[in-house]
Amino acid sequence: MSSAEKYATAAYLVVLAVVLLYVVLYAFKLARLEREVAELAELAQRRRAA
Amino acid sequence: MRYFGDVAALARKDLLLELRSRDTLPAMLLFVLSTLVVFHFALPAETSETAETGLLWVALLFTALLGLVRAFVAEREQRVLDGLVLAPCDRSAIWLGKGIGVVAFLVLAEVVALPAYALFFGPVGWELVVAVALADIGLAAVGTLLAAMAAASRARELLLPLLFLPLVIPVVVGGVGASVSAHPGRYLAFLGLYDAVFAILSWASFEYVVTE
Amino acid sequence: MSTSLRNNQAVLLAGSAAILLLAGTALAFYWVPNAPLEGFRQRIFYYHVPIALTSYACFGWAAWKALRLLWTREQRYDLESYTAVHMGVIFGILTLVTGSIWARTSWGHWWVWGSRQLVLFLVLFLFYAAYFMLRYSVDPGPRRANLSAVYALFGVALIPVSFLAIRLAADLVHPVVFSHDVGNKLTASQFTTFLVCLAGMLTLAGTLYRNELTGKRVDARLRELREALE
Amino acid sequence: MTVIRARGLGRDFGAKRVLRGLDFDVARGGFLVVTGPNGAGKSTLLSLCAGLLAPTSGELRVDAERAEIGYLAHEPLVYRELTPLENLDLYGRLYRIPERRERIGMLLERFGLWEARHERAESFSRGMTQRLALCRALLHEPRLLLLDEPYAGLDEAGTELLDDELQTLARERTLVVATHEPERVGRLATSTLALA
Repeated sequence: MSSAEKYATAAYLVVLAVVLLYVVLYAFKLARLEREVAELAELAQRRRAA
Repeated sequence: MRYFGDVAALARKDLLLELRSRDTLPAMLLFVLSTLVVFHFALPAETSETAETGLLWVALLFTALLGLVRAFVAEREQRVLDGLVLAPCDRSAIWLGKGIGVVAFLVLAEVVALPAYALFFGPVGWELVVAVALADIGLAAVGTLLAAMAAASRARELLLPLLFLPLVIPVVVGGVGASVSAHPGRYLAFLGLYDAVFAILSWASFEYVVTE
Repeated sequence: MSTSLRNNQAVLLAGSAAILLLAGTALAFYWVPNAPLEGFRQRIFYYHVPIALTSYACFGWAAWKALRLLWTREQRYDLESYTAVHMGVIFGILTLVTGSIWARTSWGHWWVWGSRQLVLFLVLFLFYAAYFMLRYSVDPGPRRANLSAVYALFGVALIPVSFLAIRLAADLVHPVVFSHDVGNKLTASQFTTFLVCLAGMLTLAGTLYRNELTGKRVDARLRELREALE
Repeated sequence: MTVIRARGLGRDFGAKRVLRGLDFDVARGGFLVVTGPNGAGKSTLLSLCAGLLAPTSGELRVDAERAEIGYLAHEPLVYRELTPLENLDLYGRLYRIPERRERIGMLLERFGLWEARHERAESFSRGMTQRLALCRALLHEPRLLLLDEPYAGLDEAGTELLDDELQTLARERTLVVATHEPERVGRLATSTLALA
């Protein structure tokens, strides 16, 4: 592959990498949200029980 | 014509405050002089005229910044800004009054800085003087609004330079261009355009910076 | 809008983004012939310029939402304007990265002050980075919304003014200007590939924008729920 | 005729909830006393009524122009480097007060600041600063008065003077007074709002 091709593919891969990084960061956020919802559900249970 | 009455009252108050406390103007004068001297030592012997002019503009930019960091200090200390905002006058009068004060301080600093530049470095052409005058308007218009923004935030002295510098890059381009280019007309016209665009935008949006 | 309708829309948007991007990349790599003078490296162009245009679109969208906020004082526009600026900065960084790769292949070094668009994105990056500094140093509330909105409006005014300034600066500092203006010399196949990639990037931005907005809204809702339960 | 109408009024500062779900009305000529411990949100409520803060929840309608509102906060809202004359002259111009000088002279006289009219406000004691702030708030004869801890820092004479002043104001103006000692203004109050 000529150097131009290497650079061209590098550009495309960088874009792909950033989008994937964004998706991964989003996965962490979803996990945090899920934990928070579980906490709140449990809080609601306790309130209804009391 | 009440609007300009309010602006006059506010601008006069700023000049009166400065006469009383005498802290912003002397600081700006000394700052611009010492910066020019520092630049003298910072520049290698045979620097081009463009470099020297560029450094003059950097000095003017940071002198303006020094004045702007102080712009709303008096209003913040005793929460006087709330008193001015509550008054029945148009809020943009506060911006215009303060802006006129800033321009006045800048001009006084330049009355010292330009002759000093002519002495230390190179000749000061009429294009440079016109460019500096036009730039003062742009710097004061945008700077006063950003100073009000910074006044409403926590890290004021840190935040204002971050907000100010990207926005005034075009002023530096216009200023340096007008000073060194063969045909300065284009650059002076560009500075005029910058002043018009950002003065109107600052005038129209100032209300939203000081109210909720 | 009922949530089910919103979900379908989100899926439709995400799906079309994926399809368009895949199509565009495939076209760029396999279909469009080598450009006569620039050869293979011209391929970067099919991502670099659409990403730049998408970044402009995001900043424009953020300014539009900011204007709506100042006009109607409805606080939900603050979140939308903020998310749009966030998208604009992400695509702005991508523009800088792909642009410097382009500069490396075309002119031999990673940063070239002659490339006007690259320099403009550097200025915009500095400007919008300060947007986040402004938001972090003011407590959440109507005041922060107003300040952010006014700043976002200044941003969209700065784009054309800076573009003009950089063009003027180019004559001053180094008269040789490296520009790859897109317009005229594109063949039909190149132009279609460019359009597909542009559509792909815009829908990708739309998808990420909606996801992030939904995430932020869920955050806000959870806070309210937590307050109600405590 | 109600001058102030609040329904479900609330205000948050970031995550901190200061006011939540307030419902109250203040009729024209009414005298509302707002009580509550420190940090209960008395000052926030007055800032909301003055229009300096926007509600983050609920609804607040204040039927008074900016020129008709007199606002006294914890801070005096005057320039420390300027003298009472200069401060009140500035506000007098902004509020477009006819016979500005006479009005300022009369107020300074009434609040015992005439002798200090040429001294800078930064040299004033806490009580004198409070009197100057009262002059500033009453300068334009506002229809609606929002007073946050008006008695703070006043000496014996000052307190008496403010009592008389509130006596006359309560007759034909609408007032909202936030205070720690409600008994001081108790007999003038038409309604009370206790913030938790």
